[in-house]
Amino acid sequence: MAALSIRTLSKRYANLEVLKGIDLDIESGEFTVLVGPSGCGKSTLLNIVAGLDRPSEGTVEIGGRVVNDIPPKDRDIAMVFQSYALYPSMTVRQNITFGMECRHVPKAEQEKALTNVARLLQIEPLLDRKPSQLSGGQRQRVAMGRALVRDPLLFLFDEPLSNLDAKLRVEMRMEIKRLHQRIGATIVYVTHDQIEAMTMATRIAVMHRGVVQQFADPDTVYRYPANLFVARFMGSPPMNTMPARLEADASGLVAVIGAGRPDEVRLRLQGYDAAAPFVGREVVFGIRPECIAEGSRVFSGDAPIVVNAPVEMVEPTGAETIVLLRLGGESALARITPDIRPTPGTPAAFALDTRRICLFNPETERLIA
Amino acid sequence: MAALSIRTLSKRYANLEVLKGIDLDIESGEFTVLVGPSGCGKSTLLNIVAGLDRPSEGTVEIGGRVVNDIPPKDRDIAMVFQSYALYPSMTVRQNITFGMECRHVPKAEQEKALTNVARLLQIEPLLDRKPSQLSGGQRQRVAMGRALVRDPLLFLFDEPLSNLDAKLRVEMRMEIKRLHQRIGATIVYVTHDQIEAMTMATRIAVMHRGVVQQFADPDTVYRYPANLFVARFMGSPPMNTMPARLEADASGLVAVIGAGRPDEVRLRLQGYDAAAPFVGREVVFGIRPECIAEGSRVFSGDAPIVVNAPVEMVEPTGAETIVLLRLGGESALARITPDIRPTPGTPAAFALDTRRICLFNPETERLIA
Amino acid sequence: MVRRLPEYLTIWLPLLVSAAHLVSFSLWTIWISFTPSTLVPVSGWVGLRNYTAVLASRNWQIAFDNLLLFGSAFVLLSLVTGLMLAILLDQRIRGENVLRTIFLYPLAVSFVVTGTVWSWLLNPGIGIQKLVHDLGWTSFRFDWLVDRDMAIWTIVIAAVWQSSGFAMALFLAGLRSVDADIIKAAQIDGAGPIRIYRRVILPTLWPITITVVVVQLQFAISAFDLVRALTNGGPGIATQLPALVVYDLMFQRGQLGRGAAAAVLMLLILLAVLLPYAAWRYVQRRRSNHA
Amino acid sequence: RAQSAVKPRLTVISQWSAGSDGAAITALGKKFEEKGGTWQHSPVPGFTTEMMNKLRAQIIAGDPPACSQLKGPEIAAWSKIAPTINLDALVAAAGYEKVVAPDLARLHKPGGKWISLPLQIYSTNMLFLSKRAMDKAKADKIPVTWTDFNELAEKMKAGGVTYPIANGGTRPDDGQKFEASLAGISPAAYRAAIMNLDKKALEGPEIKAAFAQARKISDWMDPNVGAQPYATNLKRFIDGDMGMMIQGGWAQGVLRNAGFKFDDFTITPGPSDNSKPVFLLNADAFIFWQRKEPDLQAGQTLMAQLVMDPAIQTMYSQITGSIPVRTDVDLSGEGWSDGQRRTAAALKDAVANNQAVLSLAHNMAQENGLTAAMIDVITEYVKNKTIKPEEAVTRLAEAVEGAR
Amino acid sequence: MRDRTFAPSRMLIYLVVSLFAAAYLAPLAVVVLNSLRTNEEIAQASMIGWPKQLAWRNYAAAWSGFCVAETCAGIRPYMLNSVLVTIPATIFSTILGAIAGYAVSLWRFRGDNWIYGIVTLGLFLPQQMRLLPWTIVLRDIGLINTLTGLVLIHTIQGLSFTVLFCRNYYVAIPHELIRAARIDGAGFFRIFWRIILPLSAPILIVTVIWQFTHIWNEFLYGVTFTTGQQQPVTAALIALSAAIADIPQHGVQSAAVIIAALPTLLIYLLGGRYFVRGLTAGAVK
Ligand SMILES: Nc1ncnc2c1ncn2[C@@H]1O[C@H](COP(=O)(O)OP(=O)(O)OP(=O)(O)O)[C@@H](O)[C@H]1O
Ligand SMILES: Nc1ncnc2c1ncn2[C@@H]1O[C@H](COP(=O)(O)OP(=O)(O)OP(=O)(O)O)[C@@H](O)[C@H]1O
Ligand SMILES: [Mg+2]
Ligand SMILES: [Mg+2]
Repeated sequence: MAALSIRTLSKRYANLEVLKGIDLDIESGEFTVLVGPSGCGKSTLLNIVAGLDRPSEGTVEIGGRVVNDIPPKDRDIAMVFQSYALYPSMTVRQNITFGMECRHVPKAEQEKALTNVARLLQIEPLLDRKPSQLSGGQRQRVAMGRALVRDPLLFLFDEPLSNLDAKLRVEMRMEIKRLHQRIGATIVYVTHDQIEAMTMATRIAVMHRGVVQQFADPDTVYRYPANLFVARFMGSPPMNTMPARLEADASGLVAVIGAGRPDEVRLRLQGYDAAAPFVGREVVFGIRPECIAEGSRVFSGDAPIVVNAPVEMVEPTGAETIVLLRLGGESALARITPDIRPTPGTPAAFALDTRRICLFNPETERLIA
Repeated sequence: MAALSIRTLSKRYANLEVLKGIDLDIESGEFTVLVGPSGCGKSTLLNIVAGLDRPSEGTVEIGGRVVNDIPPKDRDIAMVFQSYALYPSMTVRQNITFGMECRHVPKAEQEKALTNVARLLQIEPLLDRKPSQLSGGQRQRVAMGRALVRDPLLFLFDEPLSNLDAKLRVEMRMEIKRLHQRIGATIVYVTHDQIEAMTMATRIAVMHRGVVQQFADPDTVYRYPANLFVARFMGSPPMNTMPARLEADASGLVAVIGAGRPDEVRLRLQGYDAAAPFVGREVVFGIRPECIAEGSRVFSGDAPIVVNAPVEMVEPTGAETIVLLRLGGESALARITPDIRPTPGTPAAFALDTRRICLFNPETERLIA
Repeated sequence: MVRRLPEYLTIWLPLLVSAAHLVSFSLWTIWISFTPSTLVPVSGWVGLRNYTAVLASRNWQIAFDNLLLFGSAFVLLSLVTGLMLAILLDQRIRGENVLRTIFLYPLAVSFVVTGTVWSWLLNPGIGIQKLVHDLGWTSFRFDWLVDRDMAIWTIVIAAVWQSSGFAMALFLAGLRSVDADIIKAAQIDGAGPIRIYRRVILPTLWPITITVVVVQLQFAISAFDLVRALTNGGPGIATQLPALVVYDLMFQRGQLGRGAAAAVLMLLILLAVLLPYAAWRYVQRRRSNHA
Repeated sequence: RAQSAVKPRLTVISQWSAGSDGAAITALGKKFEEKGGTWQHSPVPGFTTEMMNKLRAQIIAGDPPACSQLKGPEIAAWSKIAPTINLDALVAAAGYEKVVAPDLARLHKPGGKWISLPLQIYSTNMLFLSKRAMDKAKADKIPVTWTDFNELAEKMKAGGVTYPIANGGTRPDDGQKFEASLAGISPAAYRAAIMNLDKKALEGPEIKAAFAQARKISDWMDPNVGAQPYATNLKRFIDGDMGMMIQGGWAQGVLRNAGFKFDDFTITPGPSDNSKPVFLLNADAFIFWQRKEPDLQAGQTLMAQLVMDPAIQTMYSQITGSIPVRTDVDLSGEGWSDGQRRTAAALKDAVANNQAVLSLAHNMAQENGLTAAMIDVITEYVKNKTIKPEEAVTRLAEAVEGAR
Repeated sequence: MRDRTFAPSRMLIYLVVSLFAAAYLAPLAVVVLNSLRTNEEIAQASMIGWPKQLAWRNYAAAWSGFCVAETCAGIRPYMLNSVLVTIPATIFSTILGAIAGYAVSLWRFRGDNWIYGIVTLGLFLPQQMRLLPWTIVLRDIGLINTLTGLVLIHTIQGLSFTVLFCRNYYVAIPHELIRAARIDGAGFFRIFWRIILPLSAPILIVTVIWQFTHIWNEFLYGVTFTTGQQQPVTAALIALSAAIADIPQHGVQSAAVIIAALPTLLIYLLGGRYFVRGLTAGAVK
């Protein structure tokens, strides 16, 4: 059963169309992540699902029931906000039980639910503090507790981690994921951090300008981005994209970067037969930084493809070295092992993993293969 | 010549000791990054160097001159603030020239300096806007411009990028780095983002609780963290640290993780002779996630060390897969190739790079080897 | 909907009642201004006669001139005084709390009392001038209250005394909310305290200044009790103000129609102040939405 | 009638809240209660305007007081906006009409029916002379004409009286300076110009002369007086630091309440160029509003009887310093002052010579709107010495035109 | 800037501030001194002077002695009247203003901006103009000459101020808080009561101070819409000062002024600090 179905949903503010015909079907137990750049309409969509905002057109179904005219409290949802939105004047305990109090849940039951959630989130010692006396991570946990105590059909999370520092964010990310695995809830999770999206989601909906660009599982989104926007949005550093010419010779397709230049790069492609119609035409060639490595790296059993390319800048991050190089005159980033530090200004050998490149139609920007 | 020397500098607020005897010598042309968790005293130190705050004890020398009693404007410094601190009522042009105006620089010269800086930072089209009409990245550039136009002995940056979104932050990071290479200025740069520290610094000072824990070049800090704090602070995901027993057999040292357990892991160590005195004792064993990889990874010419370990959780980020595993009963994170997705709950083979592990004294928490 | 009736009533009723009373009272006054009402409201139509009578009267002309002078002098002086006090208090001085209370307490005093007390102080026969004379300096003159050219300034003095604390409070709040980093940046840029205030801090106080100006202007336009207690429009009719004229016509002279016309004229003056302000707010909001 | 069945009750609005006015009306209330009534007085402190606001509010609310303070032409004006009661029977029963000055009676029976009753009379142009100032000036002649007055003032000034005139600077006070001047110069011109608003008379030479005299008066005053009430000057007046005061008879009550002795000053009718006293009439009165309640109606009857009662008028005037409305009250007894006797005599004389006129400054001559418009001109003239008398004449005429 | 270094300039600051403080305190000082001088003393010297001997009886007279017409009870009964009007009107206008401000800022409904705009315009509508309409209204609802009527007037007129300030304060409260509460199932009033009200202390202090002083000091409506013994303290003060036909009683008058101003002065003394703070939150938008 679909836990959440969104049908041709649109939202206009005055003359600004924020959401344009969104269609989504989310199965029960799924962890759906909505990603997209700031202002693309993620929060708006979530608010409409929660009933905090009304759609201009379209319907929202939760658990098979159209909820367009049902107020938020009766939609059987729980929501966690970016700012946590903890009630500042209440203790943690009151924050968590407030919803039950509103729904007139008997005291004893409230107490039981509170104890369970507090144990689950390990916030027992904090119950009598005010939100102002909590650290960021603790606040985040309390906000989660407020949602969990409800046991709803659907959890909605609006960038719940973006106010945390990097370290805490990683920890909380794992915790939420573990929680999902444990309680098996249906979750819609908004973020603009694509690492969060990749690691947490069972399916990702990439949004841009009020339109869902791609809705698929993380691997598909990463490996087969539906279009250039998705390709460039997912991954950090982002996918290297550059114009290339598609040629064909006896043994198959060849992508030529910087065709005609003395340093042109010719890459033999295997398994990209879908691109055959583009032979002889310009395409956009995409390759992720982790598919360009030091020359000695072995990507697969096959003979490695190694090119010589000039190095422009080197950024060692400790765990790896990021290299800015020129492929056939086009800039590209490579992620190489931290042991190696090529000298800027000189050429070096790089291994390319051509099994995982993407080709896009330069006009429609859609994935060819 | 030392561009900046800080001697036994302390700062107390009421009964709170924020800085405890800081000693730093920064050479001319260096890009020094101060990192440390929030509240460790980074901004306080910078403010004291700038003359915006007075030290409780100790001296500050800039360009060989003790500046304790010299007001900020005469210290020949420029500063960029986290909030940018642009004058909201002035245009970009006025923001940049305000300092020169205060120093009574002739109009013509002001104009020249302005033109140079604007070109360098590519903000010419923005000169007549007010800060409120700029995007985050543009504001950041203007703040830089205000500092650059001064051509001071010393640049101070207080978390200049932390208000930017991830994408922009990466771009600006590169830009600042390029700028440093171009103008060769002496820079003290505060951040709590260790990736920024690693990629930009010529030397990093890691601060914690008002004390400089380590002051060294990025590679040293990463490879040989002076103590457990530095080890855990630098790197994301952080270094895995776990108790281990150090033993010695005929061919050298062996670290035993989870000693006595059925799944104990024995790792032969080479080149860690400094640890010899600890044989037979407990140490803290540290290994970075990127030194644990899929079983087929070849880290060096030597025979690879491969262990079988149960997998607890798998987080594919697209560019790689992060695996939570158990080494001799202790949790550890591994970064493996994105192609491989071990199944949680089952054991898998992992290659370990034992050339780059760290051993710490569990009492002093200092690096042994 | 019925379920939410109590909540609608609580939200709407007070607001509606309040709005309705304002609208209907204004309309009523406008209507009266076109009737021949004298002691009590009556119906009838006299066209613009009440308006022409008011506009032609010396009282109104003097009142209008006075309003221009008093309004601008009072607003300017209370602005300057308030700002200066705020800046002084912003210097982290000792006893700030006490001082702030001293500058604020006149707000607690009724206009009638303020007017009366200042009339004592300013009256040359019994106040400051007499005190100085009694101290021996007999050529000292401070007789503005009885000088028809200067009397309006006594109202300015009393009004500034009474309400500059409000401006001070707002400005102080504004100064306190200036980002400390901006001041640090200016220090590094080499600006001295005066330049920092003039170039960096004060320009950020614009919105507050506008608020203060509007509030004080509103006070100036409707100033009534204070003037009545201090000069009652005198000497002669030298310190007439529109609010006094309205009251006088409506209630003292029993010329309700004319009084209403004067009141409508006063409303028009108010609108002349408020409309630009509203426009400014609108532009401001538009701009911040676009940023 | 069931008059005995109900306890008379009276609701009263007045502005008399303090001082001798307050004391007098309180005493009246006591009498009312002694006669078995319930006295419900609402003093409205402040200016007359507030009292009228209150009255207006009550009338609009359909709940007028049974009785309220009101005076002069306002009685006629206000009687049009709410029903009043007809007091003719009571007045006739008391034989009151015979003993009231005809001009005054006319004001209180607009439309020919008595609806209000005057309570006490003041002359607004009595001349108060300070004994000590007279001594300083070495003068013993009481001034009769304006020439006498002006000479005396000069003498006083020469004799060391700092300010020969002790008047105040309120609007009515300024009005009194002018009306006393004009009435003293020509009662006929006063009647024509001020009471009848005759256009020619308004621009006549007497008006100009009156303005000129008013200017002289103000020139002899302490410039620091400003808008202060005359009462501020009383001490200096008694001390001989100030010499003369053109004031209503009420000043006598005030002087007495302030503890000064009658020996310290003389009261005489204001200057009159034809040497016969001119009396500027100012009378306080009560108007009776129609009420349905029997107890209020009984109260009104009782009140009317009290107000007309010579004993009550005697009591009242002795407290405030006025003279009784009834011309048949004997003022020779204890409790009356020379000033009051002289005032009463002056009234008699003035009535006989047709020199009793209604005061402009105290709202007896015209309705408030007109009065205020005229006083505007006068007070501005008094305070602004750059305005020439001729100019003031024009302005006065214009103001009358504008206010009509 | 805000440091404590350069001494001479700081001396100057203290000097200027002290001068201003003296100027601001002068009128109060004069009144206090006069309240301790006898009427004769004031009449003979100037209004400004040191008491020869402390005339405490001025206070006795002011509090319970002097007469307003036939009632000789000083200002005491009038103080009580003022309290009876001021406190309920302050409470009602504050509470209703807070609810309305909350509704306007956080619940957005059709036409709210218009209603809100009109209500705040009320700040600018002259009092004198509203006197007669109020008379008619009070007549029609039968509240003329009652303290209840005055409470009603002050409540409705006070809304202009309280709604404006509360609304400006509430717009700064994150909307997410309301959203969270709505999802938790809380309704309009529960959200107000449990979440908004506990956060409102600063602005409520401002509105309470403002309303209290304004209503306490009001005169025109006070004398027009009450009768006899119900009049507010301002009426008694005027009675005392407007006895034009008498020797001024400056001593008693001063004592009465002090007593009558005590509640408002106290409220500023105690709340002044919060006043500035709340004003920041409420006004600077
Ligand atoms: N009440 C509103 N009135 C007008 N425009 C609005 C309103 N709320 C949101 N918008 C606009 O709708 C667009 C989408 O907003 P939304 O908050 O959904 O973005 P988002 O994807 O959540 O962004 P972020 O990542 O920054 O939170 C934005 O351009 C925003 O300006
Ligand atoms: N004026 C002050 N009075 C008292 N304590 C202060 C003051 N300024 C800073 N501190 C304290 O000093 C400590 C260090 O502050 P500092 O701002 O230097 O930290 P930081 O390292 O810059 O942190 P962040 O990364 O959050 O900017 C903090 O605990 C802070 O609370
Ligand atoms: Mg959002
Ligand atoms: Mg900091």
